Amino acid sequence: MLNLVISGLATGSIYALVAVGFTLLWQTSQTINFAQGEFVMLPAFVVLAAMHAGLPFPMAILVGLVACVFVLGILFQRVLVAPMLKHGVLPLAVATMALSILMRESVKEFYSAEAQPFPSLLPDATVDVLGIAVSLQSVGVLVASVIAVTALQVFINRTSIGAQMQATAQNPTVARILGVPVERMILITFVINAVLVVLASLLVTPIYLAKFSSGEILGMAAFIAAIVGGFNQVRGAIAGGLLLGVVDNFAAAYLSAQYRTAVPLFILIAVILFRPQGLFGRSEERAV
Amino acid sequence: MTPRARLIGIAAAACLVAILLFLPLGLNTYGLFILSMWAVMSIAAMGLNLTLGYAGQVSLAQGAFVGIGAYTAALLTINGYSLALAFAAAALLCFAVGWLLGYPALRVQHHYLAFVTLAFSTLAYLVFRNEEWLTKGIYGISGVPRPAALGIDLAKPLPFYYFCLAILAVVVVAVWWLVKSPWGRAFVAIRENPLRARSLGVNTSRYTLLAFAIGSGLGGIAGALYAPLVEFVDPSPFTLLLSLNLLMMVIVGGSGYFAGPLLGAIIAVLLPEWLRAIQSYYLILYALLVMAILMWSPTGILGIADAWLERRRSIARSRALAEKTPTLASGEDA
Amino acid sequence: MKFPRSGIRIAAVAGALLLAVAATSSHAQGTIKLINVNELSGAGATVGTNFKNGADLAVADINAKGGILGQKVEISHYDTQSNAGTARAQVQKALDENPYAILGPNFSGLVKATAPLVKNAGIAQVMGGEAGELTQMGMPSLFRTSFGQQSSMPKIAKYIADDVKAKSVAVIWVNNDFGKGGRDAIVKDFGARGVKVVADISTESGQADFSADVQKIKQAKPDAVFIYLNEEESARILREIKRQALNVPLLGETTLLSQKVIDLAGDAATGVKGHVGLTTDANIPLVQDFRKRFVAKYNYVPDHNGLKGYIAVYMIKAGTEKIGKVDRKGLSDALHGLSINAKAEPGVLMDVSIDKNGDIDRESFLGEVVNGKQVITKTLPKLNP
Amino acid sequence: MKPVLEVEKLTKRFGGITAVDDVSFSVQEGEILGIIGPNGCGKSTLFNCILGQLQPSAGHVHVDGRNVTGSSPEALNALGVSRTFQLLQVFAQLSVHENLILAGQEHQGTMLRRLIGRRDAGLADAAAQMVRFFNLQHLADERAGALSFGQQKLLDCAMAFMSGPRLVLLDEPAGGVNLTMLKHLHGRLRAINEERRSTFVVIEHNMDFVMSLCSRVIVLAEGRKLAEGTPAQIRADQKVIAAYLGH
Repeated sequence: MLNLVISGLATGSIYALVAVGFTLLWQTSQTINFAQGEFVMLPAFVVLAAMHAGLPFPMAILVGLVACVFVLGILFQRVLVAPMLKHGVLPLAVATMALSILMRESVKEFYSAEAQPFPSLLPDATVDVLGIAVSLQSVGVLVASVIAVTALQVFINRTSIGAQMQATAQNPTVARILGVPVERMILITFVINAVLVVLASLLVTPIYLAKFSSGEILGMAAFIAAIVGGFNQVRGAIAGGLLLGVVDNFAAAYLSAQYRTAVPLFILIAVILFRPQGLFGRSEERAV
Repeated sequence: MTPRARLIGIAAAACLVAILLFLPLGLNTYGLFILSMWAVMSIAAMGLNLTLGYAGQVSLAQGAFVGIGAYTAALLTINGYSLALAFAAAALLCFAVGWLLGYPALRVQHHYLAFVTLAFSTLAYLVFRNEEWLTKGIYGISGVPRPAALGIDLAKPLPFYYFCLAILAVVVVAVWWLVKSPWGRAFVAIRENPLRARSLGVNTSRYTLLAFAIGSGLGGIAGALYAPLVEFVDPSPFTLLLSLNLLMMVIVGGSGYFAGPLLGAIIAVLLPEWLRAIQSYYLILYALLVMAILMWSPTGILGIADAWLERRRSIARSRALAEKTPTLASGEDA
Repeated sequence: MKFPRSGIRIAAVAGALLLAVAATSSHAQGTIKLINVNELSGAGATVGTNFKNGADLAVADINAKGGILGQKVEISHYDTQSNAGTARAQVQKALDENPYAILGPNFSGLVKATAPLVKNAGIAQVMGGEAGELTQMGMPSLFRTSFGQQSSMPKIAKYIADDVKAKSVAVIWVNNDFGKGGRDAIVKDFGARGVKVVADISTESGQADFSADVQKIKQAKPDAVFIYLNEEESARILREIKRQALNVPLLGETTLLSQKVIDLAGDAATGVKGHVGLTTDANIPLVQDFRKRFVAKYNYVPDHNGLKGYIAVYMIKAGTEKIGKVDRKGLSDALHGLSINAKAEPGVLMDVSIDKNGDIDRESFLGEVVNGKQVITKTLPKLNP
Repeated sequence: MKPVLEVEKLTKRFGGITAVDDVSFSVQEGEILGIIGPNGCGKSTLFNCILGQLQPSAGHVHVDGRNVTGSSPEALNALGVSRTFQLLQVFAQLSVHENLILAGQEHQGTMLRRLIGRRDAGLADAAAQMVRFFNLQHLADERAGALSFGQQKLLDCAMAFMSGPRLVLLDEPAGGVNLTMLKHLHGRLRAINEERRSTFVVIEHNMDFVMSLCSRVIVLAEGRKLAEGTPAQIRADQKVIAAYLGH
């Protein structure tokens, strides 16, 4: 029971990390990133490639971080998102679908179709939590996610850049009038998203292995978590991610395993019907 | 439309029909299969275009409706019922499910419909896979027959291709009729400005549900055609991926343009065949191409043609306006 | 001149149609042409890519030694995208090119969807599917490269009942045609042997978190656990079982004991036992030699699907040499009832005989994971020696 | 004779703010009633409450003696209540002609008839007439979005009349329209009023427009009815002058 909760929280905190990035992109630039799962898949392969080239693990991580912030943050925003933003949500969403195919297939073709083991930052040991053996990695994932998300919250709520980002999210037009460099704020959001996915990648890949197709499931889970929690709220995405991780475990343990993936979807539908702003979100404030 | 312009339009349509009719004579079995598949996907995409392009409702469940249609048709024909009945049942069932699924669209803002349909899509897949008593589960239903229609044996690829083409033609005419009817006008009104539509007496709830249900019904028809075409129905083609692919077809072809889905289906079904020449890199190239098209013209390929025409027109119009504007209604005011 | 919008649009559709179709025309053939239609993208990409690489290696080997009956072999690969509709289209396309034989697919569902087409064309289809029913469909054109689940599952069920002496067992399987087929076969065999299935757990392909599933196994308190998952998932559940300190015999079939799983699972794989149909870990010089050359060429260790692809080509070679001429319609007949001796045809790696249904029979192994390596503990004889 | 529109003690509160406060008035058949008032006096809120786009907090609205308080916009339209919009709300992607047919089609036949019946719902002639009436005939086949602001305003008005309404509520029809166009609009509204005995309620800023068009005028200030009377009476009313000047 408790075991299910803890491992659910560990999985859920990964969903949360990815969902937070997802939410940030939606808030500041109305981008529905269907490639978010692939964004988590890619950094692991960059790190692996760097190690393959002979770099030690910490150096490889650094290379991965820099490369991914550049490609998944700056390049993604500048090349794909910025030019398409003014044409509405849908064409951009479809373009990110194409991007997800591109990333998956490229990794498969140019790296490997096989799953790859990935070195862990933490030793493969278990610790005792309330009499239950919990793997150090799960705890590590949970702790790292909590730290990252807390740091993000502090950044958003306590710094002037954070305040400007919030202004951009709430009303870009007014923000621009008030002198907020909206374009730069959007870019910063994308960079933050890139950092988050790199972190998620480093945390999740040692447990789940690196594979070109692994982004699909993770991306979908994060997507659902973001909606359940409230599409326009960072803390909603966190709660949604954690909830989803736990619910998924309980569904598998106590309901039908064949329909375990259906449970989050039922929650999703119920939330949309009865609380469309999300469990923890505020209602949409955009004018008709 | 001037008579001359109308003539060009008719000529172009005649060319298209001629190509579709006579092209297959020189094709091998595979070419026929691919063209038939194109017809199937075109029907499904036209349904989605009705929902999305005309009525402005984002659906990510079109693939699931194709699946429901395929299973309905497979189960009926394999138990000896006629293909005509299978088509009717598939269309009606999908219409009804679409109608029910459309209710959330009335309750919530429009991108939430996308999320509800996304969830439905995955749920439908799970039902296909898990309810073995009905769908034969993961093993799928093999040996779906290609029954005779109107006394013509459809078992061979060429007759079946013409059958697909005939169904596509019926759908094209029906959809054309629909979008040019007051219903189609009401769909567009809901997409453009629901508030104003309501003030003109347009029952937006009813029309929204109808648009969604009819679009879904067309998905069902596509599925009913898919089953005898492939002669095998299993859950794996009807994942969310198919819905996303259909969405891609509609958007890339040009959402809200009548011919958009036909073109989009070419890109999605036929183009990858062409790209196979470059072997395993074809999906990479395909993805790049889709992105390039959307970046160049977010309104899809037909949007490119339209923008070009619009430029020509606005030049012509301003010229014409300058000549014949009467005193009163010119009103080029503030 | 004023162009009507609709005219332009329709013309665009017509033009694109012509362009796309013009590109699908086939080209002529000269040598022995094999076409592998397999899962190169989508859910089966790993499986299909292994098969493809194995087949490519075999073709290269054969051509280096002068081909089949002096003719060069040429192989092309078409992608099913792990999707039945596409698979059918690709097989259709392959058949239009009049190949000598079809290789693949590997997913049983796709084999089922495509086999009638190949049967109608009257040529042989050497595939990688393992579902039991495939060879019961009355398809004289269809040949396996590995045991069907109807042959392998009784072996592992017997082992669990007689050697492990388990009275109750938990079965955990991946919910796709591979996993479901194996699950159905073994549950039937357990029933026949009086072994009680106390937990019957379906998992998703690509599933990452197995804590709930292991929890369920724990609650069921089985004497043994039978694990039938793909490689990554096998590795993940082994780790989870170790983490939750579940101490019961863990048994599997081929995949669970593969080196890939052992590498991915680390010491969590230690002690895993099971039946191994086809493995690059078998201590047979020919297999080891194959593995070495495969790794040299593709830079990774193949799984059994790599072996299947390799052997498939050699089965075709052996069948053709039996007829003594390149006869595409005659190949199926030649393969039925053919026994291929590895001494005479090293490419099949192990002695193999093909029965009238297209099922194959050869030696197989019982193995155990010891110190990060698969160790063969017993060689099981052919079913019908 | 029963009034066409009767508004009874209508009140609308948003949180602590009362936007419309206990407003009552009625409109007789064939009348043109003007509603004026300074910005933020509650005119638009009043309109939206009458038209079912907002739920009134208290009070009633009757059309032809029938209680329609809180009815949906489409239900009101079915009863013969039509409206125009302050901001441009024509269907930009449809042609002028199509906009007009759309505006009338829901009053023609059943749902089924609208699907399988005539594509123009039998309104092609009526639309052509309307186009001529508002002098838009040279633009009939243009996309509405390509029209100038003033032309779109005209189209908006024309659409309101396509269903042959008993009552038309016009929301600032003169706003942002140039003088020539204004005269034209004024004349057309007058003509329709006389020909069809249509009843109008007009919200407007433009005093001259209201005073010359309307037979009766209501002045709102801070959500309340400040004065009511003929244009001449209103012009002379000290309270009104104070309200406008004091603002």
